[in-house]
Amino acid sequence: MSEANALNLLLFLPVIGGALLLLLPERRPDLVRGLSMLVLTAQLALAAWLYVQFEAGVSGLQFETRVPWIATWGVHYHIGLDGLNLLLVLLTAFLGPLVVAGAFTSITRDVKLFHGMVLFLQFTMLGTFLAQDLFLFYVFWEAMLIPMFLIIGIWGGERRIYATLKFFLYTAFGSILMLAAVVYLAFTVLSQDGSPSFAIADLHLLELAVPVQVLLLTGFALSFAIKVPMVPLHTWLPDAHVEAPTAGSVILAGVLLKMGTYGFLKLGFPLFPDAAQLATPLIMTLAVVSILYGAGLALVQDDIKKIIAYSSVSHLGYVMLGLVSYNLLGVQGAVIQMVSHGLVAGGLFLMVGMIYERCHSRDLAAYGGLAKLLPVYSVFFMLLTLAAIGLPTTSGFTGEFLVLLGAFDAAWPLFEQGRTYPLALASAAVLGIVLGALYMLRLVRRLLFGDARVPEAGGAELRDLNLREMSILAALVAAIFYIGLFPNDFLQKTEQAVIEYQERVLPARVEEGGP
Amino acid sequence: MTAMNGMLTLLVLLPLAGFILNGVLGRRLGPVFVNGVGVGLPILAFLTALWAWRTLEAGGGVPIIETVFTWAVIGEHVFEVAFYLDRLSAVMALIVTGVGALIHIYSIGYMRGDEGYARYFAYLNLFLFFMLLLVLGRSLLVLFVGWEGVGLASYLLIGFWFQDVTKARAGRKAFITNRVGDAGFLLGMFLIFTTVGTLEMDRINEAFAGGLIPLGVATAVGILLFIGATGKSAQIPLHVWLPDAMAGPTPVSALIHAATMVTAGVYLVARMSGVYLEAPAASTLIAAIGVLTAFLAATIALVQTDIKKVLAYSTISQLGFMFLALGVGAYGVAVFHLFTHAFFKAALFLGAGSVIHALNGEQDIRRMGGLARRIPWTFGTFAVATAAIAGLPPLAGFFSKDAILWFALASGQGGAAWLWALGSLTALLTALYMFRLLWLVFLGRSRMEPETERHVHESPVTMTAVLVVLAFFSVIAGWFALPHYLEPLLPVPALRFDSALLHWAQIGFAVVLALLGLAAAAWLYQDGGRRGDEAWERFQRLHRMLAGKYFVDELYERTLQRPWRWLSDRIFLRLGDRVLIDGSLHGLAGLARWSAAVFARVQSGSLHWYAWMTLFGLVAVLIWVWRHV
Amino acid sequence: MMAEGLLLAALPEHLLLLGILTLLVIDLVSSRARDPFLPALLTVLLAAAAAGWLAWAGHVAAPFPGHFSVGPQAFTAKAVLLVLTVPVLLLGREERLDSRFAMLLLASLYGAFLMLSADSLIMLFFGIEVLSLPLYALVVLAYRRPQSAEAAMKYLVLGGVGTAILLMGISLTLGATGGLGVDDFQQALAGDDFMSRGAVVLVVVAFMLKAAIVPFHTWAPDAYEAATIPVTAFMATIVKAAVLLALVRLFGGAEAGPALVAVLVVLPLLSIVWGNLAAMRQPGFRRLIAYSSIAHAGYLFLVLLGAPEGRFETVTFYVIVYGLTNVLALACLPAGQDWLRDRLVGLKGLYHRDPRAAILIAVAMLSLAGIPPFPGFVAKFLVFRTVMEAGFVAVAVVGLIASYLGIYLYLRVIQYMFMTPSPAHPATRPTGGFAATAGVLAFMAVLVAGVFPGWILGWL
Amino acid sequence: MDNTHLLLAVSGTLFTLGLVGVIVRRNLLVMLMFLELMLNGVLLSLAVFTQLLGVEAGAVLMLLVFTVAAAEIAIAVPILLLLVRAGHTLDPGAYGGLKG
Repeated sequence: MSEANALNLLLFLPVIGGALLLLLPERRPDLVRGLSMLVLTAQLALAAWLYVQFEAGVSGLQFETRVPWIATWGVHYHIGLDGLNLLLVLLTAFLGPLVVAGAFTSITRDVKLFHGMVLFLQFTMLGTFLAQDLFLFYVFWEAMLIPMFLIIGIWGGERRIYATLKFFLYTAFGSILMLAAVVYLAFTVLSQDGSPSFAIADLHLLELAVPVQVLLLTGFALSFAIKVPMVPLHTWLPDAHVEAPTAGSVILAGVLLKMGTYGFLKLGFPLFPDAAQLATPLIMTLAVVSILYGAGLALVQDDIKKIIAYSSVSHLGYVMLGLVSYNLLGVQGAVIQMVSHGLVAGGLFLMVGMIYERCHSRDLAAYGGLAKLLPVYSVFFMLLTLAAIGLPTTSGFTGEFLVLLGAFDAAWPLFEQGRTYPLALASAAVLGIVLGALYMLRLVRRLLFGDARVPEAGGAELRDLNLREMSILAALVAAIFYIGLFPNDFLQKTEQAVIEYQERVLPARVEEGGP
Repeated sequence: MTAMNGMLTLLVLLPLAGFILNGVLGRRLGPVFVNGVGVGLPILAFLTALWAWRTLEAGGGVPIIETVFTWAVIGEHVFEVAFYLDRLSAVMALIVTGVGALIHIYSIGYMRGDEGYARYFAYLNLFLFFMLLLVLGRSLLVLFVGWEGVGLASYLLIGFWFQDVTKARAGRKAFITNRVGDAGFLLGMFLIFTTVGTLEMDRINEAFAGGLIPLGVATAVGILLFIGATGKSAQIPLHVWLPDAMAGPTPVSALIHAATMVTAGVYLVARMSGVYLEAPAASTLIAAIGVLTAFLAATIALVQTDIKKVLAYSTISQLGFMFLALGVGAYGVAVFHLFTHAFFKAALFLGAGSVIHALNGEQDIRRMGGLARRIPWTFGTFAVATAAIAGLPPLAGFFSKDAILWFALASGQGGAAWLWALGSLTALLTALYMFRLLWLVFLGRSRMEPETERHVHESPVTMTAVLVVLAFFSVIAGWFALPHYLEPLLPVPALRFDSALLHWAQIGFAVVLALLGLAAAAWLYQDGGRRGDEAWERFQRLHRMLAGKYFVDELYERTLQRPWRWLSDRIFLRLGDRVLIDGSLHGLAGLARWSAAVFARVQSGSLHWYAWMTLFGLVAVLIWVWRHV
Repeated sequence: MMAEGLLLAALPEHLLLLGILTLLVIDLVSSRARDPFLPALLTVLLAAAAAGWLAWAGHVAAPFPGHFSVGPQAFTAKAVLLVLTVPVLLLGREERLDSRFAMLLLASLYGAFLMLSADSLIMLFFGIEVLSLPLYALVVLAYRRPQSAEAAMKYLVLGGVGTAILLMGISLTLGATGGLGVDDFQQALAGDDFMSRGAVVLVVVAFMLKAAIVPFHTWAPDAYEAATIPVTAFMATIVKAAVLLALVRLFGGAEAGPALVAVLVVLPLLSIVWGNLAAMRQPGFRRLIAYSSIAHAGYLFLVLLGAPEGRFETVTFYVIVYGLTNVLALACLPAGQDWLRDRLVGLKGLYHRDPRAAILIAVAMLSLAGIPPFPGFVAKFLVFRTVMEAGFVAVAVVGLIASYLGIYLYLRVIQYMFMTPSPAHPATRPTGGFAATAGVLAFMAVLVAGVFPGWILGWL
Repeated sequence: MDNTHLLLAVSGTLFTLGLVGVIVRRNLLVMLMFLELMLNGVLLSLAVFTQLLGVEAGAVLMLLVFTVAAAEIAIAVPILLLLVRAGHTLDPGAYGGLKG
């Protein structure tokens, strides 16, 4: 079972790193940065190795470890890789070193605490993805808020305290309702031998009455919807992004937002299939509304970070649409879109951070014609914009195309049965690609083109990207185009888990004489 | 289905290599390297296209299929990236690479000294790569990749001189309008995928031909794909971006916005002829929109004063003719007109470029005139091309446009008298506005400012040579019987009534119209357009309408952009985010703070009050417990 | 037989008594004031060892049948209280409190032990009184500040009212069931007639007053604020634990009747809301701890709704975790002039001045807020699981939402420490040696409870 | 049997009077006295039940209540002295420093 320990090592590497960090003297920030970079790069290497070792098409968990943690309740330290969390784990590990590298120059105060928090955040995020035990999932799910709260709160902008409190309390409220559902499940779920169990596998065998399912799903769905964020529950995102330091924004956009969608994929719909069926129209509507609402708001912002924040709302609307289509294409597209958004939004935030470091302003009106002043920066910015728009050959297109195709493919048979609503929604979602191009190209035109203008703080010595920054962005762009051109390998590895997800959610519909 | 090893892939990858080399190394290694790569590779691509065409003909026209790699396998759906060469795509490839190569050569002269020289050639090569991808792709997915790719290339090239905000904004307008079309295209693709199960175009045509697709679905697919085509080929209602696209360098306008990209829509409809044969309703719609666009664009072209705008509206009009042909089922004829149009429109645009180059940047035809003697070569080629487009025999335009008008009248699949009538009227207007251009620019008195007039000079040989070649092709292009050549692939529609007499009468009538246009133009615009202006005095309101391009841009601004911006700002942002959601949250937070203050005040510090609360609590509890005993 | 039976059964109590006597003798004999820390610590450790060993050995005895009996649960409870007293003594030593503090502390503990092994209501009443009276004196110990006398007076008067209510309850129990045993009270619990329902409610109200449940909580904020840090710690952790554990013992296997259930639902929920909200705007740290302890008392009272078997484990675990976290927070407060060190403003930018203390307080705050991965979450989970399992699903959901209200007040403390710049010349200096050791000990325990709650739960 | 009810009623009134007295009276000493009054009310009811049911434990408890009442006063008076030394008045209203 040696490889199982590999996964444990992957999970606990940041904790070990954090412990070592304590030993380093506060006066030597370069050592601290070096160590955390080392730890996260090692983690990336391990994650890549695990990804390669992961066999496609094999159902059930791989690299599984199950050890009793709180015996009396039947809670186990149970982690494992399956198709659903494989890509997200790889994404988290991939973004880790980039975030730290991106923060070399921007974080100068309390460097040790910052890197400690980044490592702790990495640990909790990976824990949430890997957890196969409901209680363990919840512990990691809420523990994730603490480092993020501190990162935004300590190194953020002027209104950081308002932003970080709003972020924490917003997400915590969702989690409280989820906790109520988890507590209820705590004593209703029985494993084979009758003792109470939290294993998600046991949860799947659960037969609950529909009204109970609806209540529980509401608890879970609210918490996940806040995290996604879906439209009515999204107002924490712009504030959190605007006030967070670059590294915070990248992690927030890159990984934290995927928690919500992963939650739906792993726990939300499969646990309560009947309730999921009932909720599908609502969630599908909210998903499409998120796409259009996010695109609309991104168009009228003047703060660059807010534009990208609202674009995240729009992009994750696609993911939700894919998940709710319960169509193999749609869900696979959703998984790819999650990874793609992580890379694209992460990259864009890194770039905003780079320009903020140089010119200390995020106001779009203060900028212009950067293509003349910073050519290399502009090329990378254009490439990332293309991915954000979902131009073919980029990962954005792969995600959006499969999601829209899946949504349409799922909606068409219903249309033939006379229910036109899903088809209307799927078509409205396609409109999203136009709106997406609208706000992104407006941002590019105002930032890169037109007469060269830089906020007075920029000063004369405006130098283009240095090697470190270029290598970060090059890694991201390479990944984006790799997923854009050769997504098949990723799709094969996640297919089996997605099929199981579909079987768990769809049988309910088959009984009603579905397609 | 002979699969030659990598010939098509090589053809597609050559321009891509050009883009990468110029993009990365171009700036450092100077213009010579850029010319070598930027022009050399397209020429090589043209030769490869010729070689591919020859192998195709050697194989008896059997389509060549080359699978490159599997993009994705999801469940039983397989998405493959494969190239498909049959006679139609061979013709298109030859046009793209041929005209493309010529325009690259032309660009050497036109763009000399521009500081974005390497970047320009990189983008042009990128465009060729995506266009070839579009033309040679087997599945609609690969076609769509090329489709959006050329959209990107046109965005980059229109906004090439990005310092000028209006040019950048024109680029964005082009991309957004194309994207609207692409949305329709996507829906069409999804519908096909859901009903047919595959995206490979040849299998789709077979499925539709097999008749197992219901009429409703066929019509829907037809219309949706046509929406994509209108976006790309600038038909009403998505034609607004093409005139603004003139902001790009002139060779770009020639290559992308005349010869190749805008014809992608025509290629798509021609390629998916199987669908449209099954969807008569969609075909009539295409015919109607085609002829309508042709007519309206022609009317606008009459009053334009910018040389490139005239040609832009002329392109829209000619594309209208092509869609008219497609609408009545004459797919081969449409491609034939596309073929001839590529040459003479490229010649016209490059000619205009040469004129602008000569007058270093002047584009307003009211400040030109009398250039014939000063730039003879340009005048000669421009005249030939003008004659061709006007449809004077024996030039190219005459053959293709006449065939279109004939089928518009006589085609069994939707041919109608009013289509022919409007088409003929447009042909007249075409001749009128083209010869007006010829007269105002080259003949009559010189209306140039003194200092521009002083150093008017003929363009360098690299430019004029290309003009001559294109002019030559504008002459002979008509003689290739392309519709017959594409016969097996694109069926010629059965005729409603087969009378040779009517056919000849129609041809004669078309020639008369062309000559009439020539004469009217000559008469009106002889001495600097004085009589023309007087003519327009009487139709003051009509003139304002035409000059304002039917105010379509303003219509879109008021009905689409402003409401969306208002909705996003007022409703979503101010009302939705700030008032409803955040407002209620701050309200809750305020409520919590207020109640905290209340609870704190209850702790008043006085022992009496504490004791009183204890009594109150005790009494309340006792009452509750003893309430129903 | 009689003697060593008595000796063994009440060993912790005897050791405490011995401790008090030695302190008394030292005080009388020596001329100048000797430091009471070592003998007191020794007594507590010895008693803790004894109680722990007896609990582990599963020793059961009833030296005074019908009045005083001990069992594994009683010994575990006593062991827990003693373990929690160790850091309090450390804090006492830090403040250089004299032998009166130590003696009163041990006496109060003695009363708590009586309550925990009471079989009759007389012993219970006697235990509560011995627990409470030293407390009034302890609060006054900080007499250098006038408010402490005022707070002690308030505490005393309301405590007296509480005792009167308890006695009235006991007499009504006597009237209703004809006996003064704990089992008679449990019988009254089930009874539905006028007198038994009155008796039960009065006793419960008395306990609510001792545990500071709304609306009987009014003495708590003032008493907590006026007392010195060790006494506040003692009141917040050990006294609350003793009261709740005694109540669990008093309720034993009986389920609360329908009338009482309403009281046991409404008032605790009210306390959670009241405590969490009122604490939001408190300028003083100890007053914040007071309101937070009112809220946590609310959680503990909700446990009484649960099934009788699970109650003892849940309350004990909760009490351990709550006690440790409170002590951890109070131990790491920066040293300085007693009145000033309490101000939240004094905590501004603490991370930059004393990173270790800031992190420890932050951990305590997050655990009190019930945020995983800290033990507070496991405790909160346990409470609401027992409540929900007993069928009170709605109550549990409302309770959870009420607990959500309490997150902001703990975040505010973290915000002061980490996110606001440190004032130019801070009035406080980092914590002294003994308090720091108390902090570290508590932190270790909190970490163990957080990472391996299973051990403690399994052992209970 | 009715006189037990009477006596219980008396003890109840004594008890409530005691609590009301604590609330109303402006003098701390008198408040302590009213505390005693409450305890006397309880003693009365205890006496009634002990005599009625013949349970000796009741009597033991009554004795215990005396001692505890005495102890309580023993602690209350010094605290009162401390308070008065600082505030120079017996009126509890003056001692409202701790609030909020």
